Amino acid sequence: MRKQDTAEWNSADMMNVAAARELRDGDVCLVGVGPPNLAANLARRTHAPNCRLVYESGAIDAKPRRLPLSIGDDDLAATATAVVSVPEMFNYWVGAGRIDVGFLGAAQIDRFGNINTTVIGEHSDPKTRLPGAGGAPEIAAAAGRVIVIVKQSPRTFVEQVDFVTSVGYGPSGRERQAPGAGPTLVITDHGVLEPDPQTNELTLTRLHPGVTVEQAREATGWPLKVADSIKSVEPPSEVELTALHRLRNREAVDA
Amino acid sequence: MRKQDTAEWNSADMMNVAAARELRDGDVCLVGVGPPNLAANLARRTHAPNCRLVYESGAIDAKPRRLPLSIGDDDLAATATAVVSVPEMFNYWVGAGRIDVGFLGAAQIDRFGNINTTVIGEHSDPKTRLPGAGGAPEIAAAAGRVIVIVKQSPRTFVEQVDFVTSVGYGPSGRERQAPGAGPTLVITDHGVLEPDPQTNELTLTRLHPGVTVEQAREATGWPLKVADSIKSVEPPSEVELTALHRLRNREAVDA
Amino acid sequence: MPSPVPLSEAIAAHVHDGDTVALEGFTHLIPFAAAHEIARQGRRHLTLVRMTPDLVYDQLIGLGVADELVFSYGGNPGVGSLHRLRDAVEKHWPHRLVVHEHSHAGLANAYVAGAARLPFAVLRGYRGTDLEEQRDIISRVTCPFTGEELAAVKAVNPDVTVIHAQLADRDGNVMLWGITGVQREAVLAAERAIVTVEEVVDEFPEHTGAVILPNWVLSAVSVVPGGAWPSYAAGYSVRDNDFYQQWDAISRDRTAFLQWAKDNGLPAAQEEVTAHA
Amino acid sequence: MPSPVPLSEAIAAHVHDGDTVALEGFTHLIPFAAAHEIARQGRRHLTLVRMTPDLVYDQLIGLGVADELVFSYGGNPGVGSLHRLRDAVEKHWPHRLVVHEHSHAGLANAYVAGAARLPFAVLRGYRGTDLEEQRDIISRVTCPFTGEELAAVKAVNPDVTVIHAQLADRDGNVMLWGITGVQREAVLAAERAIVTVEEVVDEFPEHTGAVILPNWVLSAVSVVPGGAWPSYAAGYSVRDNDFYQQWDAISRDRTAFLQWAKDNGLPAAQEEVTAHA
Repeated sequence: MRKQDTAEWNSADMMNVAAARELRDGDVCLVGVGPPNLAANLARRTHAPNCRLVYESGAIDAKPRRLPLSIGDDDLAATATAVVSVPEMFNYWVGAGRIDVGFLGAAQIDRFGNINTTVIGEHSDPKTRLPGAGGAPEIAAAAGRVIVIVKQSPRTFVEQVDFVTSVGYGPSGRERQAPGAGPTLVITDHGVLEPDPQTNELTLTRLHPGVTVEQAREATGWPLKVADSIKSVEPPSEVELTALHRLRNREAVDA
Repeated sequence: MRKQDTAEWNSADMMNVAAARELRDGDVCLVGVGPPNLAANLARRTHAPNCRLVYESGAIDAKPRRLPLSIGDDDLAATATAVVSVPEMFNYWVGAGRIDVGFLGAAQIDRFGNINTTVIGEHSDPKTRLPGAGGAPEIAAAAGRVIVIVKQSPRTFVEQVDFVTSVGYGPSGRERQAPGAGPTLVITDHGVLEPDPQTNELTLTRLHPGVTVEQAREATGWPLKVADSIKSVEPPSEVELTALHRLRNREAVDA
Repeated sequence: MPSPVPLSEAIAAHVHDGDTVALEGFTHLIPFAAAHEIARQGRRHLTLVRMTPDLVYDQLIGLGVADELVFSYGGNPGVGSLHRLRDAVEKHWPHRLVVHEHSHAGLANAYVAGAARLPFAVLRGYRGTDLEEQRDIISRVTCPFTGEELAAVKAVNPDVTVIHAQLADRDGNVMLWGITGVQREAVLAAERAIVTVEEVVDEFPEHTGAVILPNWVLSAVSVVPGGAWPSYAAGYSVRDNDFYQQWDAISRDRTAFLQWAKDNGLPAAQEEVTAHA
Repeated sequence: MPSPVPLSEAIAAHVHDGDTVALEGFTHLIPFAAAHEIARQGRRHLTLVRMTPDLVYDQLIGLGVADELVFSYGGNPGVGSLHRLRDAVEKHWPHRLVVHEHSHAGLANAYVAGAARLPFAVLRGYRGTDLEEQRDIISRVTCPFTGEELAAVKAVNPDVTVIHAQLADRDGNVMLWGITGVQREAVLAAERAIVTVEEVVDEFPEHTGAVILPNWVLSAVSVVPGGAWPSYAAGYSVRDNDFYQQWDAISRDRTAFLQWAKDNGLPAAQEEVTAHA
């Protein structure tokens, strides 16, 4: 248990709650497996009931009654306004720029928001074979804004990613050539990083309760840039925690 | 009434019957409006009950109970095995080469089977504006074999078409670059023309009953090549005529 | 998000002079009522896009609404010519109509590219045809893997697409079925989309082959029962084949056409001009 | 034209050593039973294509069926790694596995191109990623109208595609619904297609979003109720999430995996070799 953890919530809860808060009511949100799935469904059950969930399996406006265990759950198709084929999802919806917010995870991320989910080591002979790209490269390119959810550690926040699976702002922060705004937020178990408006370097702008700048620096594999006036993130509210725990327990709610 | 017309049938009937006979049971046949529609449905009601009718409106394996008046009739969708979108029809079915037989009409055709359905005169300032391409260019390119149904006259059978809407064998008969075999048969109210195996020049190989080679030559705007041993087409049978008249009267049959 | 609005409001808000407008529906679900409302409001200088201009564009062209036409098959299906289209192209009545023409495969893929917000689409087709001379909309690309040369069409992205559908639900999502043509792509390719529907229901029924469009890709939904007449809406009406026949006579003659326009309250650009100029 | 045949016959007739084989189904309708039959018949040197290898390819890879893998996301959804896939790539057990990897958008479009018998597809994607270094399958093309540079993917055309569907009718036409993924494209891109179905019915029900494949694009239909387990068939079964969890432990360990294979009558290439080589 980390320093900032309490009896009521831990750093993973804080990370999910912080991510959920970034969704606005009415946002069209592309949801992947894992933390994004939790965050998006949490938003829908708290402050953003009209947040529109799109799953790359083809479900548009899915209204899952329970937290789906995979992006291909029957509940998604059964509750969606429409279900389209996977090619249509990527061509007409993701690629066409109809997604307001895309969530991504990362095995490695660098200071310019470039993400690796492919391999540690050489691609042809990797030390660790990771799952690969999935929908990430095109979400990273085309979503209006991208929120990365990832635990902060020197192994994950690296000087240089072993493989660029999804482009943030490019090798030096200036190479991004894509319709979307890129990774506008990186939400970790320590706080929130945002690209510097001039250089696109990820900058620590908010800290979760109980976390220090020093801890965040230690969890980062490069000299971490810190905002002049760093903000504190509000701890999870009772309402948020209740909804989160119900989701995790896969309790059903009326859609 | 032409010379070969009888009380029982006329040259248009003969043309439709001759076209229908070319369909084999099991053929996947792309059907357009007009004579092709009549011929394909005639085949289905006579010798080729398992001929598979595909309409460019998206209906696959349509089994119309009455002769459809347009390629978008409800009866086509209601009786089809599947209805797909128009882009899918052209990309996955026509373009992909899944059509065995395509029927085409023509406002002008030249000796190498190149077809004009676009304009008489200049494209930018035409004397006569014709309907245009529709599905024809891709059917002409991709169907396994193409059957052209067109009444023969010097205005239609021309030395050079004003506009190439659909390619047969190209300007000199040797330029065809397409997956399908091209216009393997041109069925007219006079007889049947087939491309010469060496030169691809359309050659009169069969005459309808009562028509002479001389009449066919007179109805052709170029010196018509005639096969050494020209065959006679069998007149429409009682069964064929009955089915044809029922189709024209839009009588329903059990699909 | 669209709760139903009167058609006149939808057209006034979203269709402007000079717009590129696509009214789609392949024989089935042709949005005639919306087209007439566009004419009634006196829109001019439109670029009209449609695979099969059909009677709906023959009428708009005759009324002088369009300056340009993008299409792939301009006949009266099963009947013959579109006489107003021909008169505009051949005799420039009521004024000159510039045409950009595709094959069905070409225009369908131009919408596909538009829906994906890609600048072009690749297809097998056009090779050796004179349609390729329209190099601003039809070109070629080479496969980077095999070296094969293929046709390319420029994307179509209408300012506004209008379609007719069977149903909307209470949230303004829309459902159509039967022959669904290129409507999904035409709506998704457009900047704005207007849908007229037969009726509003609490819940959509099951229909194999149905297309559902979520409310957030639509600008307006209007309830217009019979809005596809003389075309049809599967489950609601049948095609008025007699009108398609009658149109041949009406449209063949400028005076008869202008009388038809007047009888239907549709202002014609040339109504003050001598009919047989 | 396919009247139902036993699955063993369908696999024996249509899946050969060295073939490129796609088993598709996106979480839903994964053709596990067909995969096991392929393994049971001892097929070797396959190139396996699938967007999400999932447990179905983890099993085949562990059994030594595949030499190459074309994929876009190789995880156990919601659980973690595919350990047999990792072991093959990282430690070459039971032998080296060559991977060709796409994004979802890339592989979906590779199937789209394959279904259209085009040599490549264009998409927005890949720009600036290291995936582009696989130049034999990912390249770029320039729009002939705008000059914009876009990604291109080489078409995928499997020798055989296998899917699981809910229904066949008496004529051997096939219907699937729910999440239909990329199955339509995977079937149409293939030289041959095999479908396992839950049951045969006289007439298809109405299902919005259903895909229907006519019998003449299929090589064989086999009736295999539960053929998607531990994945699911909407309307017939639910996903066995417990098995997906359990697989993590089974697959993590070579001995446990080989025991699982033995228990299920699936011959493993390495069963005679020391498990912890």
